[in-house]
Amino acid sequence: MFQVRLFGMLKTLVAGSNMLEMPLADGALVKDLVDSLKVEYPELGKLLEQKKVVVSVNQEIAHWETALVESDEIALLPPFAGGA
Amino acid sequence: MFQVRLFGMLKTLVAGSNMLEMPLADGALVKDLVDSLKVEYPELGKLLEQKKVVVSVNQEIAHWETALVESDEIALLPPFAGGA
Amino acid sequence: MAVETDADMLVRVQEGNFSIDQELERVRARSTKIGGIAMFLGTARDHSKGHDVSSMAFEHYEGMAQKKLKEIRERALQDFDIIEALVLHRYGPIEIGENIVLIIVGAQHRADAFKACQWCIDELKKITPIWKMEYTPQGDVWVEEHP
Amino acid sequence: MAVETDADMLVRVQEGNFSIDQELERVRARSTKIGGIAMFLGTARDHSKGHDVSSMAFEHYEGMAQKKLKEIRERALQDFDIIEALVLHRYGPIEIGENIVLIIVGAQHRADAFKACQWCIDELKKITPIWKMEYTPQGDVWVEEHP
Repeated sequence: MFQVRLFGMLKTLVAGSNMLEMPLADGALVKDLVDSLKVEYPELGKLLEQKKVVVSVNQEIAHWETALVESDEIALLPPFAGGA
Repeated sequence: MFQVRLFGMLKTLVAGSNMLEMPLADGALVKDLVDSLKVEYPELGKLLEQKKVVVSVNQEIAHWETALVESDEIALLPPFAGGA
Repeated sequence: MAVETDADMLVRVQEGNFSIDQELERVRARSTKIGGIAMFLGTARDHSKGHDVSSMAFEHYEGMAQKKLKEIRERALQDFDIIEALVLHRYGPIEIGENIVLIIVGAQHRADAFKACQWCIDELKKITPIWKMEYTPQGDVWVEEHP
Repeated sequence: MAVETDADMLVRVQEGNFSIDQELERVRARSTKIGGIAMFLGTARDHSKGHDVSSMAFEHYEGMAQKKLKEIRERALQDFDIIEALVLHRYGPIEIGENIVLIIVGAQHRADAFKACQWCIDELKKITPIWKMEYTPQGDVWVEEHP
């Protein structure tokens, strides 16, 4: 299972959880993750589709072609709002 | 006698004094003061001529046509260098 | 004032408040060539986009937030003619009027300090994974500054 | 922190040093609408136009200097979308690394705060009757910043 961290308003879309788990094979791409999320969490999927939410892998913003392994630190990041 | 205050490097041109006195009649213009200064203190006169030094009257920068009375607060201001 | 001046102290995400005088010491201690210091302090407003705000809280992605602030400092030092830069952001609950974010940039000349300081705060808002929850009379809202 | 916030305290020419935290309090105390505070701190560099500087001293035209700083604050409040501005300048002897001048501008938004802060320091240098003596290994020099 791949663990995916959630931040900010995304937690409200997943019953307040700050983490979700997705069954994926090592070597799956970020876009495969997005496709799976669209099925399981349609609202989250839509935000990803619209690029309002981005995927980070090991603390860097990832492309949709980035390949994933289970040990990666994966997170979904809604629009940033730091800085006052 | 009209009293004229001196600031910054101008004091070094007048033997370290921060004040000089000029005999002028009430109603004299700033340019008359400048003319008198050119005679008495040629170096000071040259800086005024070149507009490197400006004349203030009652704490505002004066034009050469400004009329003076003896009770005015007159000062000669070299280029400012505040602000670090 | 004796303060630590290692690079780690110049880039921080912390819960507690900070003293501007103390943070300034870290920057000015770096060089006697510093002649101009530009600073930006972001504070919690009681008003936001037409609604009242009673307080707020910031959430950050621990690790990635620090990494991005570090990148911002390093790029600022590289791309601008400056001597030192400090970047701090708070997380957790913050009351109205309190400090949120501080940027301090020291340079020989003020124009460079201003340019770099503005760039740092603009870039911080763009690339740092930090999120804001506003508590308002109408309820709690996650703020989307860059939708 | 209890500090005086009357307009006189927001424009000063003084011999002693100042605390940035304390001066900041005067500005932020004015309104809970303040969200962005831009600051400029000028400090004494040990180097100037190719020569070493061991220390310096500022002379001001008492009365006129205050009047000009007051004008600067008032014009900034009028011409920019800001909430408060503070302008301080020191006079007398100043050692390398010490504070010389401080501008603090509080606004709802940071872009306005930055613009006004830069304008204030630029304008201060242009219109305020303050002069600088630099003590250098080659002797004492009155500095002409704007010949």
